Amino acid sequence: MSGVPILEVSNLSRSYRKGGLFGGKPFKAVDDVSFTLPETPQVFSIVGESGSGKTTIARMILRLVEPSEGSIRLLGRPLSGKGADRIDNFEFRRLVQPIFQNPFEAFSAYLPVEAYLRRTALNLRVARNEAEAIAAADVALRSVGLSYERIRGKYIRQFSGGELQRISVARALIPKPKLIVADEPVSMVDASLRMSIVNLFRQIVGEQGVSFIYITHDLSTAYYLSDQVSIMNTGRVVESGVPTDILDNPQQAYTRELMAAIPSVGDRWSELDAIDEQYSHPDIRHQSALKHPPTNA
Amino acid sequence: MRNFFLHAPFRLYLGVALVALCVILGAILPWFAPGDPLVWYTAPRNQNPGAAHWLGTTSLGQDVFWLLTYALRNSLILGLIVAGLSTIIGVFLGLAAGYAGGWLDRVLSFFMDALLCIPTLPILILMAALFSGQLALPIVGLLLVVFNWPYPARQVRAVALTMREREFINVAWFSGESSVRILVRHIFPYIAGWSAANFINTVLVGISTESALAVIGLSSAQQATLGTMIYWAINYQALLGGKYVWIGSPVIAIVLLFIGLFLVSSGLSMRSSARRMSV
Amino acid sequence: QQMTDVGTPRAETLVVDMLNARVGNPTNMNMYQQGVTINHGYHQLAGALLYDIDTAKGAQIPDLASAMPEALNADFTKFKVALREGLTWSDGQPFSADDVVFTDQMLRNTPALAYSAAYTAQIASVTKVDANTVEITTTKPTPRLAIVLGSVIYGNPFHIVPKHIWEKEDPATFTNFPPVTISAYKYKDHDPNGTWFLWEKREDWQNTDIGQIVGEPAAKYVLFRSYGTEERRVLAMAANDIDILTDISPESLDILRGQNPKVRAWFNDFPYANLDDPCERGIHFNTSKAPYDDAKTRWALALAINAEQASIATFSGMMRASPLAIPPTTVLMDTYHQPMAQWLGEFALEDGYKPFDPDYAVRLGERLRSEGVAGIPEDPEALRELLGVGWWKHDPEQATKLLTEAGFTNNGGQWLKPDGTPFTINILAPADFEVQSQRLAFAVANEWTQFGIPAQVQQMQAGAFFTAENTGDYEVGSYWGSSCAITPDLFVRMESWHKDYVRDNGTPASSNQGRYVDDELSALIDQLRAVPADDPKIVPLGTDILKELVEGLPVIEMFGTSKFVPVNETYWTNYPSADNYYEGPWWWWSNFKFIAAKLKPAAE
Amino acid sequence: MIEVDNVTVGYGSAGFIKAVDGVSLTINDNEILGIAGESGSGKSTLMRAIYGDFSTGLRIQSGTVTGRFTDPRSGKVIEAPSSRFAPLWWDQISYIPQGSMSVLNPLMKIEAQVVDGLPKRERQGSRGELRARIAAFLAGFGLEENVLDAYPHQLSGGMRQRVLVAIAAFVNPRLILADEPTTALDVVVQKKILLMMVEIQRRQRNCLVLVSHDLGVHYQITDRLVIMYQGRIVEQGPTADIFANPQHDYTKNLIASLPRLHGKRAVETLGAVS
Amino acid sequence: MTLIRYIAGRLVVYALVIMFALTVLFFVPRLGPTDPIEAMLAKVSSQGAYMDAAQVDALRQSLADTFGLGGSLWEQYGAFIKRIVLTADFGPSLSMYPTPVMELIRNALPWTFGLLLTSTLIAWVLGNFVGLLSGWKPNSPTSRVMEGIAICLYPIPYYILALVLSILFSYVWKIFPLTTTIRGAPWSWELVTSVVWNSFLPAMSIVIVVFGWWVISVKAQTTALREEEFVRYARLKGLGDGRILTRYVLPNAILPQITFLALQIGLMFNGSLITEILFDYPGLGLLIYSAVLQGDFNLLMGTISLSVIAVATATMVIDLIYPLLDPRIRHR
Ligand SMILES: Nc1ncnc2c1ncn2[C@@H]1O[C@H](COP(=O)(O)OP(=O)(O)OP(=O)(O)O)[C@@H](O)[C@H]1O
Ligand SMILES: Nc1ncnc2c1ncn2[C@@H]1O[C@H](COP(=O)(O)OP(=O)(O)OP(=O)(O)O)[C@@H](O)[C@H]1O
Ligand SMILES: [Mg+2]
Ligand SMILES: [Mg+2]
Repeated sequence: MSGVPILEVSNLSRSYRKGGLFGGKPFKAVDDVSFTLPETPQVFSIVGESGSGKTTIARMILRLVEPSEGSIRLLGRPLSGKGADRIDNFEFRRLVQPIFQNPFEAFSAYLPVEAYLRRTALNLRVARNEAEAIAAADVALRSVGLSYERIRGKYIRQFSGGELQRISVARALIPKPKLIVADEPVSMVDASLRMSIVNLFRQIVGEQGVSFIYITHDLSTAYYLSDQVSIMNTGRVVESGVPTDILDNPQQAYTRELMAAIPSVGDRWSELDAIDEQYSHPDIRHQSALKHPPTNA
Repeated sequence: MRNFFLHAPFRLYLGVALVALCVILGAILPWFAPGDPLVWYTAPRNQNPGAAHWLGTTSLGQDVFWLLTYALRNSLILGLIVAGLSTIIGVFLGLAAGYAGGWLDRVLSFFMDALLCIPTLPILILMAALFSGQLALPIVGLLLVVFNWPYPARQVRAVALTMREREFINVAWFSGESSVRILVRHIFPYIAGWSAANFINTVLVGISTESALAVIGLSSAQQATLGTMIYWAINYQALLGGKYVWIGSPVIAIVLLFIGLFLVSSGLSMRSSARRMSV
Repeated sequence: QQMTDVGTPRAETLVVDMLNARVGNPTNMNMYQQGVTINHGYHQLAGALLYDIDTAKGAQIPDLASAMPEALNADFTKFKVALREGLTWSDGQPFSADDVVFTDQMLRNTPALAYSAAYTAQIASVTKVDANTVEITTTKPTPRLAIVLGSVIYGNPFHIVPKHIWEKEDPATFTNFPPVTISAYKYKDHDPNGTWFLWEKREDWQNTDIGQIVGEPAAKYVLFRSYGTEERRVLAMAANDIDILTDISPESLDILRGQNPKVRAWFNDFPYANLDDPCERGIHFNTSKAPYDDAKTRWALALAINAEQASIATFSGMMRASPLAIPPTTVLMDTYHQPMAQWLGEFALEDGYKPFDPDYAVRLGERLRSEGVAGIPEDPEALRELLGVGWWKHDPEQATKLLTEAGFTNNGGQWLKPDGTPFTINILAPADFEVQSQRLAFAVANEWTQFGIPAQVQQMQAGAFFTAENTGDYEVGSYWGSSCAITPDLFVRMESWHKDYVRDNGTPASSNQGRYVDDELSALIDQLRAVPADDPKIVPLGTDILKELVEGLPVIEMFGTSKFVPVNETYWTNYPSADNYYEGPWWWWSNFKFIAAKLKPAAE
Repeated sequence: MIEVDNVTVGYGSAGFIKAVDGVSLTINDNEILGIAGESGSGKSTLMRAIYGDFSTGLRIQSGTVTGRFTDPRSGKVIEAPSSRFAPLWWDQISYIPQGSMSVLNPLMKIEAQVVDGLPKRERQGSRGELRARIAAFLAGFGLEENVLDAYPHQLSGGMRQRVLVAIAAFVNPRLILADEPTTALDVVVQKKILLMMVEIQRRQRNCLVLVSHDLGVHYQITDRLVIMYQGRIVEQGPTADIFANPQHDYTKNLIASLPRLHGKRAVETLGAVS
Repeated sequence: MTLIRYIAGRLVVYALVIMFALTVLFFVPRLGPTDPIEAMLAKVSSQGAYMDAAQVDALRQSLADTFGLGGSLWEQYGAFIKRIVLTADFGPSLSMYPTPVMELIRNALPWTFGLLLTSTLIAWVLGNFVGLLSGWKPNSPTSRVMEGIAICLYPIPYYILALVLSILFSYVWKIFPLTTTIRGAPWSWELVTSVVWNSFLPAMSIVIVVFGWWVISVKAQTTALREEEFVRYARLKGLGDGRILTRYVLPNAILPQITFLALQIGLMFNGSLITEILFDYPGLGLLIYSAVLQGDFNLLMGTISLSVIAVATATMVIDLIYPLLDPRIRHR
C-alpha cells in the first residue's frame, strides 16, 4: 500500500426531516464531517452526544445510508457511485465489517446465532469447509470470553445483552477486515471483560493491521484505546485529535462538560448532595451526607 | 423423530394423522383398486354403502370408494404441486422484489400487477381452444401456477420492504451472505407461517379451480379428481337427490385434507416458537 | 289471499320458467334488433305469427292469417295470404293488411336490421289486396311459404309490427317498450334486472287470435321468470313457486316427484319424459376430415357402441332410439320408422353384414325391468313403440373388421390410423346448454374407450361450440342444431345435406356443417325442393333420402330428445300430457299461447 | 418491598438452564439498589423474575420472590409472589428492559407509546395538558418536544433509550426496575438522567433497582450494591462499604480494571505499530 | 422531491399495466374459439326456426357489417385504443345489440359492487378479528371455536356451500327468497330492504368462503408478531389484551393484509361470476360470463377493462398509501 489512507471522509453531511409526513423541516443529522484514517492501522474514536450523528456516520461508511453531501473513500476508491473503481460487494465485505449498536437486533430470531459466525467464515473465504469455519468461529469467540460450544444451537432470545455484543464482536473479527466500524460494541459488557476486549482490539490493530472506528460513550476506553478522538455534538465534530491532547486538555466547552459528567469513583457529583439535602428525611435517609467516602482504589 | 413426538402439541398429532389418512387413501390405496373406477357400469348404479361397495356407487355405476381414492390421488398431486410451486415462486419473487428494490422490483411488480389485472377466464378459454380441451393435468397445474403466484408475491413484497430495514439483515449481508440466502434463510422464516397459510390456501384453490376448468372444458371431466367428482355428482343432482355419500365424500376429503394441513402448519409454528424462546 | 312476490294473486297467476338466463336488456323489445331476446313471454304469449304449428298433429295452422297461403301460379312465386278479421292491437287499434305491408316495407328499407337481408333475399314484395288480404311474391320458387313466414319449430323471425306505432319511429333504434301486442296478453310489469316479466290478460281478449281460435285464457297474469341454476328451479317448483318448468334432467324430475305429489311429467310413469321432441341427438362427423371421410370408419364406430348402455348412462334409458336421420316422434315413427323397419332389417353393408338389431328395445326393456324400474311394458311391440324400432348391433368384431378394411391397424391394443398415428377421438359436446347431448357424448366416449379407442369429451360453451360447428373446426361432435323435423315433409331437415352448402374448413358454412358430399343424396334433395308440402310424393322421396343417409352414415343418429318438462298442478290443471295430448309440452315455443288458453284453475 | 428468598431461576421447558442460582435479596422501600456483575451472570434474569415476566420461558425452580405493595388509595397492603404481579405493572412497578432500543412499536408515534399504559392517576387533565407534561418531562432527558411526533426508527439509539426510561419513570411507580438504562447514552445525558432518577426517587420515596456495568454510576447514586458473578450474589451491602472494602476477588477486579482518564493508555502499554 | 418522483413512477407503471392488460385482452379473445357472428347466428337460428342457407349467408354478412369486425386485427386494435382513450366508449354490445355496453355495465355495476364490496369487507373485518384472536390466544375456548368454524367451513367447495345455504334457508326454512326479486321505487325504503333481503344469502356465502382465508393468514401473522419485542414490551406495560391487539398487533399484522384486500378486488370480479350464477344475482359477473360465451368482444372489453382498471387502481392506491401506513418505508 502506497500511502493511500484507509478511509477518507470529506465534508460528509446527511439530512433528515423532522416530524410531519411529507413536509417537516429538514435538519442535518451529520453536518460537514471530515476525517481521515491513515494508512497505518489505528483506532479512531467518535465520542459525543446522544443523537449527534455517530451512528449515521457509521452507517454511511457501511453504505447503509446514502450521504446527502460529501464523499467517502475507502483505500482511495469511492465508496458509492458507479465508477469502474467502485468496490464490489464481496470485496467491500472483506474490507469492512460492522458491529451494530443494538445487539438485540443484530441476529435473526429464527436462526441459531452461531450460524452467522460460521457463514461469515465460509462466505468471506476465511474457511474452506464447515470444520474450519467452526474452528475460526471458536477462535474468535474465545477471544471475547465465549466459546462455540457455549453458543451452539441457541437463538438470540437466549442470550444476555453482553453475550450478544461479544458475539457481534467475534463475528466482525472473523474475516480479518481492514476496517471495523464498531458502534458501541461493549456498552453492555462488564468492566473487566470490557478491558480485555479493548485490549484485544489494540492487539488486533497491532498484529492484524485492522483499523477501528470506535463509537462509544465510554470516554475512558476511548482515551485508553484510540489514536485519534473526535468529539461530536449536534451533527458536527467539535474537537478532534490525539486523545491525550483532547481529554487531558480539552479546548471546547462541550468536551469539558463531557469530562465533568463522567461518573467516577471518588468524586461525588455535587448536584446529588443538593438533591439529598432537599429530600432528606431524618427517619429514612441514612447518613447521606457522609455517603461514599473516598475509596482507596 | 423421538423428540418430535415428545414435544409436538396435540394439534400437530391430529394434523399429521389427517394428512396421513389422505395420503394413504390417495397415494397408496389406488394401487389396490380392483379395476379402473372411472369406467362406467362396472357396478350396479345408485347403491347405498354396503359390504360390496363401501361407500356405495354413483349413478353411473362407479364405486365411490375407489373413485375417491383415484380422485384424491390426482387432486393431492395437483393441489400440492400447484400450491408448492406458486407459493415458492410467489414468495421468492416477492421477497426478491421487495428486498432488491430498483429495476428488479419494478419489472417483477409490473408482471405481478399485469397478471393480477387480467381476469383468468377468457385466457383460460383460449387455452381450451389451443389445446382442444384435452389439457393434461400437468399443464392445467402450470396454468394455475402462472395465475396464482402473483398473490403471495405481492403480499410478500410488502413484508420484504419492511424486513430489509432490520439490522440483522445488514449483519447477514456483512457476513457475506448472498442475496438468495438472505431471502431464504433470514427473511423467509419471518413469513414462513404466512407462506404455509398461503400454501394451504392454494392447495384448495388448485383443487377447486381444476374442477371449474373441467366444466369450462379446459381440462377433461373424465379425469378423476375431487373437483370432477363433485362436478359429476352435481350434474346428476346428488345433493338434492339425497345421494349424500357420493357428493359428500369428496367434500369431506377436501375438508379433512385442509384441516390436516392447517393443523400441521400451526402445530409446527407453535413448536418452532417454543424452541426459539427457550431450550 | 296468497300473493306472488311480484304482487299478483297467486291463484290468478301462471308462473312459467324462462328458457334462457335472465335478460340483460329488458327494456328493449324490438324483436328485429339482433341482440334482443324475446323469449320472456313476448314470443310465447304476446306476439303472433302468420302461421303457427299444431304440435299434436304435426301440421302448420294459420294464426294471424286466416288460411294457409294460396299459390297463385304454378311455379310457386305468387301467393294470396288472407288475414284474420276483427283483431285489434292491445291499444285498441285494428290489425289489417296495412300492418303487414308496413312491416315488409320497413324490413326492406332498413338494412340496419340484420334480418332485412335474409328477408329480402326471399320475399320480393308484399302488396295490399284489401284490408284483410295481401299478395306476396317471392324471389324464387317457394312451395313452402308458410315455413318461411311462420313457425314450424319454436318460432319465426317474421313478426308483424303495428304500423301506427312503428311508423313514427326509426326501427333501427326503436326499443318497442312497452310493446303494443297482438295476442291475448299485454305487458304489465318487469324486473329492471331482467329476471322476470309479468304479462296481463287483455280485457279485449276476444279481439285476438287466441280469442278466436281457443277462447278466453283462464290466467289473469302470466309471469315469466328465471330462477337460475337447475337446483334452484327444482326447489322453486317443489315449493310451488313455479307452475311450468322447461327442460330439466331426469334426476331432477325424480327429486321433484319425490318432494311434491302435485308435480307431474308427460307420462305418469316410465319414461316420464315426452319423447316427441322434434330434434334428434347423435354423433356427428366432419366428413371432410380423415379418417372420418370414410363411411367404413363411421360404421365401425357405430357398431362399437352399445346403445343400451349409452341410453342408460344418458337418461336412465328414458329415450327412444332411432337409426334414421329423423327424430322418432309419434308422427314420424308412423310415417317412416315403422314402415322402414323391414328394409332396415335387410339392409347390408358392402360385405353383406346386416347391422340392424330389431330387438334393441326388447333387451333394454328387460334390463330396465331387472334393475327394478316399474312400468315397463312386456309386449315387444309396445316396447318398440316406446323405446324405438331398433338400432345398430353392438358388434366389436365387425367394427374391428371394418376398421381394418379402412386401413387402421391394431398395435398391441392400440388402434393406429391409416397414416400410422394413434387413433384417439375428441368429441365436442355442449357445456351446460343441452344436457342430453352432453351426457350422450360422455356415454359414447365411454363406449369407444372400452372398445379400445381412447375417446375424450371436450365441453364447449355455446358461442365457441357453434363457431366450431360452422367453421368445421371439429372432427366428432354431439348435438348439432340442425337435426330437427316435425312434419312428414322432411324438406327443412334434409335440405341441409345438399352438397351445394359445403364450404372449406375454416369458412363458416350456413348449412351442411358436416361437409358431407353425396351426389345421389343431393339429386334426391333437388327433387324434394320442387315438391310442395302436401304432395303425395313427399313420403316416398323422404324414405329414399333416409335410406341414402343410412348407407353413407354421415351421422350416427341415436336418440330422440327426451323432454323432462314437469308441471305443478297446485294452481293450474289441464296441462297437455300423454293422456291429454292436445299439444306438445314446448312451453318456450310460440304456440305456448294455445296451451296457456286451455289451462284451468285448480280450484274449480 | 420485595423479598427474594433463595431463588434459583432458569430457562427451558424441556431442560432447565440455570441462570440465577440460589439468590436471596431484599429490596427496601425508599432506596436505590444497584446491581453489577459479570456479563451473563443472571442480572437481567433476576430482574425478570422480580418483575414477573415469564414470557421468555423463564422459570423459578425453587425459592420465592414476594412483593409487598401498599395501595396508595385504599391503603391496603397487597402481598403476592411475582408471578401474580401482572396487575401491578405500570402502576406499582415499571420496568426498563435491557436493549430497550428494539421494544418500541414501529408503527406508533412516541407520544402514544408514552401515554399507552399510563395509570389513571398520571393521566389527569386534557390531552394537551398531558402532552405538555410529557414534553416537559422529556426535556429533562434532553429530548425535544418533536420527539413525541417521531416514529421509533427516526430516533438514535440513545434517544430511544431515553424514551424508554421516560416512559417507565413517568408512571411514578413504587418500584422501577432499570436494566442497563444508560448504555447508549453519552455521559452528559447519562448524568442528567441519573440525577433526575435520583430526584424522582427521593421525592416519591419509592425504590429504584439499577443494573449497570458502570461502577461509577453505582458509586454516585446507589445506596446499596449487589455484585453478581456466575449466577450468584457474591457480595452485597451499602455501596460505600463495598467500594471502601471489597471482599470478593471479582469485585476487586472490577474496581481495579477501570481505565482512568489521564492514566496509562493501551497505546503506550501495548505499543502501537505506528 | 423523491416523493413526486415516486408517485410519477408509480403512475407510469399504472398506465403501462393497464395498457398491457388491455392489449392482451384485445387480442386473446380474437384468437379464441368464439366468433361472435357465428354465436349470434346460432342464437338466431335456434330461435327463429327455418332460414335457408342463402338467408343465413345474407344475415352473416349484415352482422359482420354492423359489428364492425371488418379490417385487419391491427386496424381494429388501433380503432379500439383510439376510442377508449378518446371517448371511453366501448360501443354497442354485440350479443345484446344495439344496447350500449356502458348502459349494461351501468345497470350491473351497482349490484356487483354493493354485494361484493360489503361482503368482502365484512369477511375481512370478521376474518381479521377471528384470526387475530386465535393467533393471540390459541388456547382460549372462544378462539378455538371460532377458528374451528372458519377452518371447517372454508374448504367446502363454494358451489356446494351456496347450494346448501339455499336449500336450508330458502327451501327447508323459507326465510330468504329463492331468487332475486328486487322491488320498490328508486331509493325508497322498500327498495333498500328488498335489496338487503335478497342479497343476504349471497353475501353470507361469500363471507363464509372468503373469511376463512383471512383467519388463517392473519393467524399466521399474529403468531409471528406475538414474539416481537415490542409486543412483549406492551404486555409488560400491563396493557390489556384488547389494547395490545388493536394497537400493537393489528396494525402490524394488517399491513400485508391491506395489500391482499386490494387484490381481493380482482378476485371479486372472478368470484362474482360464480356467486351471480348460483344466486341468479344481477351483476357484472353474469355480464362477463355471457360476454365470454357469446364472444361479445365489445361487452367483454368493457367489463374486463373495468376490472383491469379497478384492480390496477387498487394496487396503485395501496402502493401510494403504503408509506402513510408504514412510516418505516416512508423515506425511500
Ligand atoms: N430465554 C433464555 N433461554 C435460555 N437461556 C437464557 C435465556 N435468557 C438468558 N439466558 C442465559 O442466562 C444467562 C443469564 O442471562 P442474563 O440475561 O440474566 O445475563 P445478564 O447478567 O443480564 O448479562 P448482561 O450483563 O450481559 O446483560 C446467560 O448465560 C444467558 O445465556
Ligand atoms: N431514519 C431517520 N429519519 C429521521 N431522522 C433520523 C433517522 N435516523 C436518524 N435520525 C436522526 O438523526 C440524528 C442522529 O442519529 P444517530 O443515530 O446518528 O445518532 P447517534 O449519534 O448514533 O446517537 P446515539 O448515541 O444516541 O446512538 C438523530 O436526531 C435522529 O433522530
Ligand atoms: Mg447511535
Ligand atoms: Mg442483561
